[in-house]
Formats: sequence, C-alpha cells, structure tokens
Amino acid sequence: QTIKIGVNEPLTGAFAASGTYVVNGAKIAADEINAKGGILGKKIELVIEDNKSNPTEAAAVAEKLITSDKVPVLMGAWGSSLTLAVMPKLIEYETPMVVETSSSGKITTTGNPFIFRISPPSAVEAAAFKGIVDKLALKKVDFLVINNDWGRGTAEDFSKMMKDKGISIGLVETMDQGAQDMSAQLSKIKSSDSETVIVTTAVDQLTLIFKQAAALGLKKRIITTGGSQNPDQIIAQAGAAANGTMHLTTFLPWFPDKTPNPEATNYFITEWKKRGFEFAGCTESFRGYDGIRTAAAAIEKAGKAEPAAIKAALWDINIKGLNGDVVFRKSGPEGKESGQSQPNVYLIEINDGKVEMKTL
Amino acid sequence: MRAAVTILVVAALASVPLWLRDPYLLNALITTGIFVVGAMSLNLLLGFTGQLSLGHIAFFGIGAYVSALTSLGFDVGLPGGVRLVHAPWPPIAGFLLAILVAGLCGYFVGLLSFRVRGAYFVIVTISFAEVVRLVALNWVELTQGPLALTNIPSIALPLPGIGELTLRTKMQNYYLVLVVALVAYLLIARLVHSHFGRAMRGLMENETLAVSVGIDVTRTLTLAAVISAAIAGAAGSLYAHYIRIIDPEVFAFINTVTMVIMVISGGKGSLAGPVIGGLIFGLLPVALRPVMAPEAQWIAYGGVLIAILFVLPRGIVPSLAQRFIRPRSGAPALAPVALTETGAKEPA
Amino acid sequence: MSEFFQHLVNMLVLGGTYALLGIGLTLIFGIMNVVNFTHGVLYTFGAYIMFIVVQQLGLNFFLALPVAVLAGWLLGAAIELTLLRPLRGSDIDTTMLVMIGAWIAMQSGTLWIWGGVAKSVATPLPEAPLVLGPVSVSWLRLFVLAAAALLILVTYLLINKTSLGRAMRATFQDHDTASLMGVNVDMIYTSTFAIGSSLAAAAGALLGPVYVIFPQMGDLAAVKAFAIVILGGLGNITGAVIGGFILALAEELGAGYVSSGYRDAMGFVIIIAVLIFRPTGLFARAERVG
Amino acid sequence: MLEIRDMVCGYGGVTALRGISLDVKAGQLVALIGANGAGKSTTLRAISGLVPPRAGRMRFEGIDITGARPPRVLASGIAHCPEGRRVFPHMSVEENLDMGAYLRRGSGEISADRDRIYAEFPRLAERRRQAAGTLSGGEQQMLAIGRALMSRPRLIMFDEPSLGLAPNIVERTFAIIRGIRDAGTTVLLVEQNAFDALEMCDHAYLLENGRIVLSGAGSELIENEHVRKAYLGG
Amino acid sequence: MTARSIAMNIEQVAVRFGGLVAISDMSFTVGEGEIVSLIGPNGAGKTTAFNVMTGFLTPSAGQVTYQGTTLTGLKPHEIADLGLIRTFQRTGVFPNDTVYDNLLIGLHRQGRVRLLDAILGLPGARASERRLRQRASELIEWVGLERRAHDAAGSLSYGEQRLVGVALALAAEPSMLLLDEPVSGMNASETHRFVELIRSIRDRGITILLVEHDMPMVMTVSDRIVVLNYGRIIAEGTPDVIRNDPAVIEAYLGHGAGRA
Ligand SMILES: Nc1ncnc2c1ncn2[C@@H]1O[C@H](COP(=O)(O)OP(=O)(O)OP(=O)(O)O)[C@@H](O)[C@H]1O
Ligand SMILES: Nc1ncnc2c1ncn2[C@@H]1O[C@H](COP(=O)(O)OP(=O)(O)OP(=O)(O)O)[C@@H](O)[C@H]1O
Ligand SMILES: [Mg+2]
Ligand SMILES: [Mg+2]
Repeated sequence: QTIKIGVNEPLTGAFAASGTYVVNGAKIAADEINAKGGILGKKIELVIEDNKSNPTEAAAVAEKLITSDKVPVLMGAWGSSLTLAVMPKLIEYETPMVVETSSSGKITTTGNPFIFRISPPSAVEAAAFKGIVDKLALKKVDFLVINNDWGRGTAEDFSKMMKDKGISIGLVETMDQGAQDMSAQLSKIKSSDSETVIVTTAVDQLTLIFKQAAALGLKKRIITTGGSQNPDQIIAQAGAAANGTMHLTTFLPWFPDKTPNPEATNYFITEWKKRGFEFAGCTESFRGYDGIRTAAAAIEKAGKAEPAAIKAALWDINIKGLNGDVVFRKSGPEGKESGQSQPNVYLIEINDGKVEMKTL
Repeated sequence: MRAAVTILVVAALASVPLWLRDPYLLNALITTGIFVVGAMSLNLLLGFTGQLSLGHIAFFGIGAYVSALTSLGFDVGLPGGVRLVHAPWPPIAGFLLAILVAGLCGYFVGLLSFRVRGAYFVIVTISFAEVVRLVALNWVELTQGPLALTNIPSIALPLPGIGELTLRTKMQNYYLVLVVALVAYLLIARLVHSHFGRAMRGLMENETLAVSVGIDVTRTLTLAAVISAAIAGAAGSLYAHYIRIIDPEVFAFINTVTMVIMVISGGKGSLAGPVIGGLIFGLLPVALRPVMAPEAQWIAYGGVLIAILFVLPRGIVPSLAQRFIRPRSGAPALAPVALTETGAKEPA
Repeated sequence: MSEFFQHLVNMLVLGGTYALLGIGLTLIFGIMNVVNFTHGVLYTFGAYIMFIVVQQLGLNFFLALPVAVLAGWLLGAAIELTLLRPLRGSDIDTTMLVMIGAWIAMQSGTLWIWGGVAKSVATPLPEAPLVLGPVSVSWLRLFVLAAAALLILVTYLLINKTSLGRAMRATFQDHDTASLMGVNVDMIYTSTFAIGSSLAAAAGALLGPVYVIFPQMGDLAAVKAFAIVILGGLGNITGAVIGGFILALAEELGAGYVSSGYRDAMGFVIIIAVLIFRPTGLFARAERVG
Repeated sequence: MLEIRDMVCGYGGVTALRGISLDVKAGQLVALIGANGAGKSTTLRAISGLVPPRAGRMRFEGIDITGARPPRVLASGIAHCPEGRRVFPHMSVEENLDMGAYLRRGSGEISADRDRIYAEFPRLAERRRQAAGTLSGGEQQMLAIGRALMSRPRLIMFDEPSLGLAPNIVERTFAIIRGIRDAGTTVLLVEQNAFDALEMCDHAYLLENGRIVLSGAGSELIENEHVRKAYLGG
Repeated sequence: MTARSIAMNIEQVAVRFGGLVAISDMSFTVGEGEIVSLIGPNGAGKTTAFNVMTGFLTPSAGQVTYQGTTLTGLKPHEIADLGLIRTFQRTGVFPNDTVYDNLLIGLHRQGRVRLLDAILGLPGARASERRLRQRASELIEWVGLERRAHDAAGSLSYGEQRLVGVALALAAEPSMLLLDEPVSGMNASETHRFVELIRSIRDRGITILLVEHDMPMVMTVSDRIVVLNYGRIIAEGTPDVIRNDPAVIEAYLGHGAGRA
C-alpha cells in the first residue's frame, strides 16, 4: 500500500531536458522521504507521466493520473501552457496540483483554487529584484526575451518595476523558442544607447547569446532572470563569453550555506552527484525536489491521501524549501484563490569561469 | 451492403460511451476524433486534388482562435486609433464563425494554389502556417500571444423553447465530435463522387490535359481548399472548446505532421482512410504509454508507421481493398506517368 | 549605419550556413524527389559525431569534420538501403511518410542516447572575434563560411561536371531510360542519398560548434533547408546558395528593422511573395506543354 | 546472334507476351510489326531487361541474358531506343547525348561520335544547350535516336523511330538505320510505318495479341494478303 | 473554295523563348467546317501555334480570334469553354483512372451542376450523371476500346493511349478540334480508319485544324494546307499545290515523298 503522487512533466519534445531534471529532483525527494519511513506509515510512489511538451497531452496525462491511477495530488507541468491546459481538469476532478516551474501570471489569477505554485511568477521576481536595482546604478536597459509567456511576462513586469524607479527602457527584443541565431537582435542591441541588457530564456539560448554577443563585440552588462540559467552549464559551454554576466537566481547550489535550508541543500546536492547527474542540472531539478516535499508535507498534514484534505492542508504547510520557505498565500479572485509561495531571489555573477555571489 | 456496413460502424461508434467508462480513454477518443476531422479535411486536398498542405494546422488553429475569441470577447486597438471591441457571444456562434473564417482563409490560400503546385504549394502552406503562428504569438493584444487564451467556455447547444444545453461531460462532447465527423464525412463523400470530384482527380493526374477539356483549375482547387479549410476550422473550434485553452503552440508543425500521418497511413484518396489511420495513430500513443519509456514510445510510433507502409504501401484502406476485394485489372505495373505528357512530376 | 554593416556581415555568415543546409537537401529533395524528413536528423547526427569525436574522444576538431561526413554518408546509405529501396516506385507521399517515421524514431533515439541537455563543442579557433571597424565576426563562423563554400563548390562540380552527377540527374528524371543507358540505378539511388546525407551531417558538424547540440536542433534547420531549396528551384545548387542568402538577408533585416518577433516570419513572407511572382522558384527549370 | 525462345511476359495481372520465339542474325535488319497493343514494345523491353520475363530464354551471342538488368544487357552489346522519346527533360541536348555514351570510355571517340550525330541532325546542333524537355516532339525523337547511337552497340533496337518526324527526316533516319546495318551493326526495328520497315528489312515478324503469327522476308510479308489488309492500308 | 464564315483568325502571331524565335508573324484563317492542316519540319512551331491558340502560351505579339472572340488573356479552360479543344502530340490521359473514368472527366463541360445539388444529390444532378455515363460508353465504343474500358489508362499501349486522347477531346464537345499528330503511332490501316473518323467529325459541323507528318493522310483529308518553316509560313494552298511546291519539298517533304 502506497500513497501516490502524480508527476506530469515533459520528458520528450522541446522541454525534455528540463522536465527530466525536474523528475530527477522529484525522485530524490521521494527516496529521501521513503528512506525516513514514508508518510502516514506508507511509502510514497511517484507516478511519472510524459506530457510530450504538448498541452493536449498534458491535459490527457492529468486525466489519466487522476482517473486511472487515482493520485490525490499532482505536481506539474513545467511550461505555462502545459499547466494552463491541465487546470480545467483540476477543477473537473477537484484535485490539487503543486506547480513547480510555470511562471505565467495567469496561473494564479484566473481563479483556480486547486493551484499551489512554488515557482515565482515574473512579477514576484521583479519585486525581489527591486532592492538590487538601486545598487547596480542602472540607467537604461534593453530586453532580449524568449517569445513566450515567461519572457514576455518578465519584460512586462520588470519594465514596470524599473520605470517606477526612473530607469528608462530601451529595446524589447524577442526570440523564438528554439531559435539558434540571435545575431540580428544582438546587433540591434549593440548599437542602442543603453548600458544593460536583461535576458530571459532557457539555458541553451543563454549560452548562444553569450557566445554571439562576444562575437559581435557587444560590451554591455548582461543580467539574466528566471532562475533557469544553470550557470555551470553556461560556464562549460560559453567559456570566456560568460565572464561578467550576472544572473538572477532562486537557488544557490554553489553556496549551500547561504541557502535558507543548508542541510537540505547539502543533502540534495550530495544525492544529485551520487546519482551521476550533471551538476548543472541542480538549478532546474531543485524545484522537483521542493515540489514533492511540498506535496508530501500536505499529505502528512492532511492525515489522509484524499484530494480535498490535501488541498486544505496545502494552505497550512510551512516547509523550508531549497530556495526559501514554502508558504502559500492567496492570489486571484476572492473565494477561488490559488496558492502562491514567495521564494528567495539572489544575484550571482560569473567571473573567471566561477560563480560568485554578488554582494551589494 | 455498403449502407449496412456504414450503419453498423456508426452504431458501433455511437455505442462507445455507453460501455466505455474510463474518462481517460474517452478523452483520448474525443481528441483523436477532433484530429480525425482535421485529417479528413486534409485528405480532401491531398487525396483528391494531390496538393499536399503541410500547413493544414493553420486552418485548424484559425478555427480554434476565432471560436475562442468569439466566445471570450476582445478589445484591440487597430492602426489609426480605432478600437475594436467585441463582447462575448455564445460558443455556438464561435463554431459557425470558425467555419466561415477558416473557409475564407482557405479561399486565399486556394487562390495561391492556382499559381503554385507540388513542392511549391507545400512550402507556401508551411509558410502560411508559420506566419499565422507568428501573428498569433506576437499580436498579444488580440490573442494574448504566448500567454494563451484560457477559460474558453464549453459549447452550448441552443434548444429552442427550452434554453440551452451546455456540453460539459465527456459523453456529450463525444457525441458532438461524432456528429461533426459524420457530417464532414458525408460532405466530403458527396463532393468527391460528384462531378467536382472528377475535376479534382483530373487536375491531380494530368493538369494540362484537364484544363484542355475545360476544367477550371482556380475554381476547382479553391473550392476544395475552402471546404477543406472550413472543415478543419470546425475541428479547431471543437478543440478550443473542449481543451479550453489555446496558445500559439496549436500551430506547431508536429500537429500538421500528425494529420498527414493519419491521412497517408490510412490511405489518401479513400474516404475511410483518414478515419482508420486517425484512430490508429490517435490511440497508439495511449496504448504505448503504459508499456515503455517515453522515448521508446516515440521510437515505436515511428516504427509502427514505417511497418504499416512497408506492408501496405498505398495506405491501409486502399491496399487492403486491392488485396481482398477485387484486384483492379491492369493497374499500371510500370509507372505509367512516365509515358504521359507531363512527364517528370514535381514532388508533391 | 554601423548597425547596418553589422547586419550585412551577419547576413553573409548566416547565408553561408543556410546555403550549406540547402545543398544537401537539394540533392535528395530536388533531384531524388524524396521529401526527406530525416534531413534534420542527419544534421543533428553530424553535430553529435562532432561532439563524440572532440569532447568524448578528445580528438582533433579538424579531424572530426571528415569523420562526421563519413558517418553521415554511412547512415544515409543505410537509410536508403533499408527504408527507401523496398519502397522504390511507390508514391512520393508514401516515402515521405516513411521518412517522417524515421525522423520521429531517430530523433527520439538521439534523445534516449544523449539526453535532452544541450552539448557544446570546443574549437581550437580563437575566441576573440575579428574586429573590422564597427563590425565584428567570430573566427569560427568565418571558418564555417569557408568550409561551406568549399563543400558547395565540390558538390556543384560533382553534380554538374562529372559523369556520376549526370547519371544522378538522369536517373531521377527517368530511371528506366537511365538504366537503358547503362546506369546502375540502384547504386545511384544509394549514393545520391548518401552524398546528400553526408552534406547534412557536414552542416551539422560545422554548425554544432557554432550553436549548441541537442536532439531537436535539426527541426528548425530542416524547415529552413526546405524553404531554401524551394526558393532556389528544385535541384538547382546555385539556386539553393542564392536562396540561402536571400533568406538570411530577409531574417537579418526583418529582425533588425521590423520586429524581432517577426524575424522568422520575414523569411516565410519572402517565400510566399517570391512564389506569387515566380511560382516555380527563383530559378525555374524550363518547361513546356504540348 | 539474339535468340528468344517461348518468352512470356506481362505487367501485374496482364499477360502481354504469350510465348514468343524469334531470332535476329548478326548483321541483319529485322523488323517487328503489329497493331497497337500487340506487344511489340514489350518485346523490346523484355530483351533489354526493363520487364522481367516470366518464362522462356534469351541468349545473345551465345550468352544467356534471361532476366539480366538493363545495364548488363547494354554492357553485353544491346542498345534500346525506347518508345515515346524518353529524353531526360531537364538536361541539355548535349548531356542527353553524353548519357548515351555512359558506359563508354575515351572522350575523344565519344566527341567524334557526337559530332557525327550533329552532322546527321543539324537541328540538334543548333539546340545543343537547350533543355531537352523543351524541344519539339520531332527534335526529341531525333535526340533519342542520336542518344541510342552514341552507345555503339552490336545490336540496336529501335521502337518506332520515325514517330513524329517530318517526312524528310524519316527518310534520313531510315537511311541511317540502313547505314548502320551496312556497317555491320545488327538492328531490331519496331515500326508502324510498316511498308518502309518491311521494304528495308532482311527478315520480319508479325506480332498479334502477344504471339508471333507470321515471319519471313520483308518482301514476303508485303505480299501477304492479311498484312496488306491489316497493316499496309491496302 | 466557297465563302465560308471564318472560325479562327490568327493575326501576326509571334512567339519567342528567350532568344529563340519559335514563330514569327504568322497569319492565317480557318473557315467554319473546314479541315486545315498545319505542316512543317520538326521544330517549325506547329505545336507552339497550338499552345497559343489554346491559351497555354501568351504570344509575344499578335492575337488569335475564335468565332469573333479575341483569345488574348483567356485561360486554357475558358478557351475550352468556347468549344476550342485540342489533343496533345505526346500521349495525354489520366493515367491512374480507367478509360471509362477518363472519359467521364473529359465530359466535364457537359456535366456541370450546382455544387449544392451535387452535395445534396438532387435529381437534376443524378439525371446529368446518367447522361454522362451513357455518353462515355458511346465514345469508348466509337474509338474501339470497349475491351479496355475498365483498365487504367496508364496501362494501355502507346497507340491505345493516343486513341483515348482523341476520345477525350471529343468528349469535351468541341466546335473546333485541334489535333496534334493524331495518327503518329498508328499503322496505315489504323490511319485509314482514323481518316474516316475525322471525316465523320467534320460532317457533324466541327472545324478541324490538323498537325501531322503523315503526308498521305494530310493530303487526302485536308481542304487546305498551311506550311510553316522556322516559324514562318512558307506556303499555303490546296494539297495539290503544296505537294508540288519546291520550297515545301526542299524544306519538308524530301524528294522521296513522291508516294504521298
Ligand atoms: N505499364 C504497363 N502496365 C500494364 N500493362 C501494360 C503496360 N504497358 C503495356 N501494357 C499492356 O501490354 C500490352 C502490350 O503493350 P505494348 O506496349 O507492348 O504494345 P505495342 O505493340 O508496343 O503497341 P503500340 O503500337 O501501341 O505501341 C498492351 O495490352 C498494354 O495494355
Ligand atoms: N518552352 C520552350 N523553351 C524553349 N524553346 C522552345 C520551347 N517550346 C518550344 N521551343 C522551341 O520552339 C521550336 C518550335 O517548337 P514546336 O514544338 O512548336 O515545334 P513543332 O512544329 O511542333 O515540331 P514537331 O513537328 O517536331 O512537333 C522548337 O525548336 C522548340 O525547340
Ligand atoms: Mg509500342
Ligand atoms: Mg509538335
């Protein structure tokens, strides 16, 4: 007899790499919990399904997990459109889901009371960045963002925040997810009169951007947002081109001591390495780890593996996640609020191929 | 005999929700059914006019967006300071508008198809779909771009005198898709067996000859494109109201490829082909899911596809028909095209 | 103004890579009439060979290139022998679908073997760019441009100036008659596909280090390659090269001066426009009726 | 030289040749005549290996070529000028001619042969660089004949070479055919222009419904009542 | 020649392909109900002239009028709608359809019904369908291909395919028929039968313009002959005049053509 948790992640298709990382993090959490005896005296069992990076599939997977596998709680579904596609199913079957990665503001504002998100939407990130902005003495910034909800949302929320601080906004350039050549956008940015570029995209495109910016002789300060940077991968792949770049991140695997829960961080990193995964994956996978721990904590608190009880319990948990306290606050229309927790945000810098904590 | 088989098949399909209780499988059947409708519409172009549209998803997506926007309402600024405001209409109006607008787009693409053929038509359709996708992605004010249109209402059928019936349950949606599919099937069947269908076939096989006996290329191809696009638009609308969220990813190339797989594996140019191919390749992933790793599922999917074509190279329905029903006397054994006027054919 | 020159230089470098993508496909799609959905996978395959040879085996970058070309040739020959030969004489759509199946299976195979995480390849070329006044360009890309030019030239000569090239073209225009001329058409089918594949692999091997290497990297490349081939006219190598530059120009200027969101749309709008005015591509083959 | 025994041949469900035996002696010009659909072209296709025979044997210069693929048949010395021109449409006239010499080595001799063909058909010389697919019907036919001659075979098979040619060019073509026979090349000729064919051949076969119904010297067949009525319009 | 009304008028037509002049300054007329032959050496421009007349090519200069309508700018199918129907020099069939279906496609012009009628299967559409099938069978019988009616047209022999091509043209109910080398690939006896066929077509009031290299046939069937050489008309007249025209003999007939 086990307690099942449904995991709805992209394991093939465009987001396969990230989805796999998240699942690996989730497995570490499950194994850790089970090693300590499980919850409510039972082992937990992850039912992992591939949503193929496709919204239709994501919805179908949710349906399967809830109706066939009878999981009382889900974690998923990485991308925002994947999560959004799942959401009607949550209402239909009254089953809660812990959202570990998606950043679209819509997820917690449309009135879906079964959503509990631990990743920061861009507005939260922007708010956290507010304090740092002054110290960086920014004057004018350009944006280069991935053309999806995440990039667009970041550009919007950061612009708003910066305008309030009197910083002027220059270009807002986008790139398609999967685009490989950003030279045209970077050439345009190169000849603009701003001194900083805010870049939001996944790690692969970041690598390309750094390399291509270096090739074009772009000498502006680059700050990335979104917490998907994998600085180690960037250092490994972009080499010297990554030097001097700054990254806004939510997790500090390089400095376990500076994280809110050093013990858990150390455990997680040791386990991650022990399983032979690339260290670079940590910054993505920790969300899977936190997500499962969140779900497990809620089950424990609920005292039974039933959706309604777990949903109620999610409001009451308070665990120390790898990137801060997971405590859900209400967000969205009254009476149908979703839960949103506030993670920590840090700024790091890459210098001489090493990650440094930026002390400001 | 044929009528009996048809009735039997329809009855069997209609009975499914009565005994199939698993919502997951029913859900798979509904989404498959929606794609089957899309595949049938693609077959009208590919199988009966020989024009391969690798951008067919554009019509499907346009249908989905039109339907969603009609039922959600929007408020956009147009050049010149004009604001276009639309208050939400009932979804059924969205469904009809989706058919209309998709058909209209089909008309324009059809006009293009008068100028280009074969590979060139293929790339124009791919390009069209890409441009539409990029508009959907970048015209944020209207489509919300990558933020997706959410909370799309379910279709509600107006019942005169009683009110309306909102189709929320799986069973209701299943029957909705089934009815739309049947109507589309009948429409296509009638069309291709009429004299328009013959004109299409003539154009497909030897265009020079066809026009020389008075067949109007533009009219015939446009007609096929309009009807095909309209049906695809209907499927898109069903999709939007069933999945209830729509984002520019709906235009993804892989979705077109899925329809192409359904059509050709089932047998292009046969009416039942896309239905059979569609059911197989719509449900195959469901069958593979529990038995192997995610990557392996895709490999198996590709492998099944190849295997089917190796055994039945003309597609399931035509190849089986040829084998079991009546060996068509004297089908040209050597490629007969080489003997005829238009000689070297461009790739489709 | 300096921005414009930078765009122009970018266009040249990008155009060279597009041309390289186009020529391999123009052999298989333009000359052989196979709608080759595996082109992107072969491109990806070339890039992974590069990764294996350079990063995993630690061998020389310049040595890895011919290895990738050879590996592409072998894989191409294998695909032709196992997947295309049994279907010789079938409809073009049937072979297209088999290629779709192979594409899906092989791409997932790549994901399975190497995982989804992007890889990159270190090169011995200097990292600091070549700076010429207001414009700068990376040495690696210049190298790729030069290598692409060389491959294009060799392919051009092979197809247009050798008797093997002539036999290839003849075979796919009328294979019965070609066999009456003494052409071993089976050999031609296999070698044409293999050569086209090796060019795809070469493109991947050259561009892999420029970009990053991951299982779906070939998809976008393949779509662009199709566009380029058709823009330039099927089977026309010169056309494919010019088509590549036109696409690059459209994208650069589209992103630079219109809107980066519509960068990729530019290329497609150009294609639609070109085909409206020249329905058989820029360099149409002469045709006649009657 | 060429010896065919009881050959049966067909396409899919259709049987086109129902047991054909014929002989072509070295240095002869042999004509094969028959109505539309009789199986003349199929006979030539079977010899050159385009259509595999279902039964029967073929020997050329004593060597068994039953079931050999076209390149081998050509290499053994038999060339086939196919029905319906079949030029390579997107290749130039010159490239088409060069394809005829695909198996030959020695560029000097090849280009001499090409010049001879240009001399015979000046029209082709004028059109050297033109894509063959845009040539007029007759020009394509000349090209097809020229291309077949380029392979320098010991036995050459023509399938309706006069098709679509102007009368003066038909004359010239027949003169060429007689000429190559006189120079020692064996010829197997399929012609609808039955009168001319019978007049110039050494031996003729009449094919009806996939069977040989008559054979003899050309002059004998011309005299034959059935032949006159059915094929010579008399 | 009696004064007939003019069916087709070709006025100063010229066609160039790049630098190559295929037709220059070609003018002649064809009278209603007449059989006119257009002959000339290979590559003289005969098929090109057909292509101009049927809208497949736009002339570089000049124009063609048919029964008073200027054909400039009309598309091939619109010209076909005027009753001007051609055959092709090489075979022209719909290869994957049966001979019978080929003819049904050829009968397109007779079978037009409204889209909605066809989709709803209204009686009008059904009656029209029955008429078409009747007519298709008649045409097959007429060219003598009954035995092959249900074989794919692409599987027919070369000569048989050419017959299908002619039947297709007739199916389109021409008022004027342009035949491009209809008897090439037929033997003398088959040609004789074909001549009878042509005459019977003409007797139904259909004007015929014929391109053919079979001189005996041309000479017996034509009312008038126009001779082209290198895109120019070099002679025009009755068969007797043409047969003995030295320029025609030199450029085209050859000296052995006496048998013609
Ligand atoms: N590709 C094919 N597929 C099926 N049947 C064919 C094919 N080619 C020819 N046939 C059939 O084989 C028979 C013989 O054809 P063949 O071409 O040999 O005739 P032929 O004597 O050359 O006639 P023609 O004088 O018309 O060229 C015909 O009945 C024809 O229908
Ligand atoms: N599309 C084209 N491009 C270039 N040249 C062409 C084209 N079409 C025809 N020609 C040339 O124009 C000339 C006239 O061709 P056309 O086909 O009209 O000749 P024809 O009189 O019908 O000859 P034939 O009796 O051999 O059929 C030929 O020399 C041909 O090569
Ligand atoms: Mg024949
Ligand atoms: Mg001609």
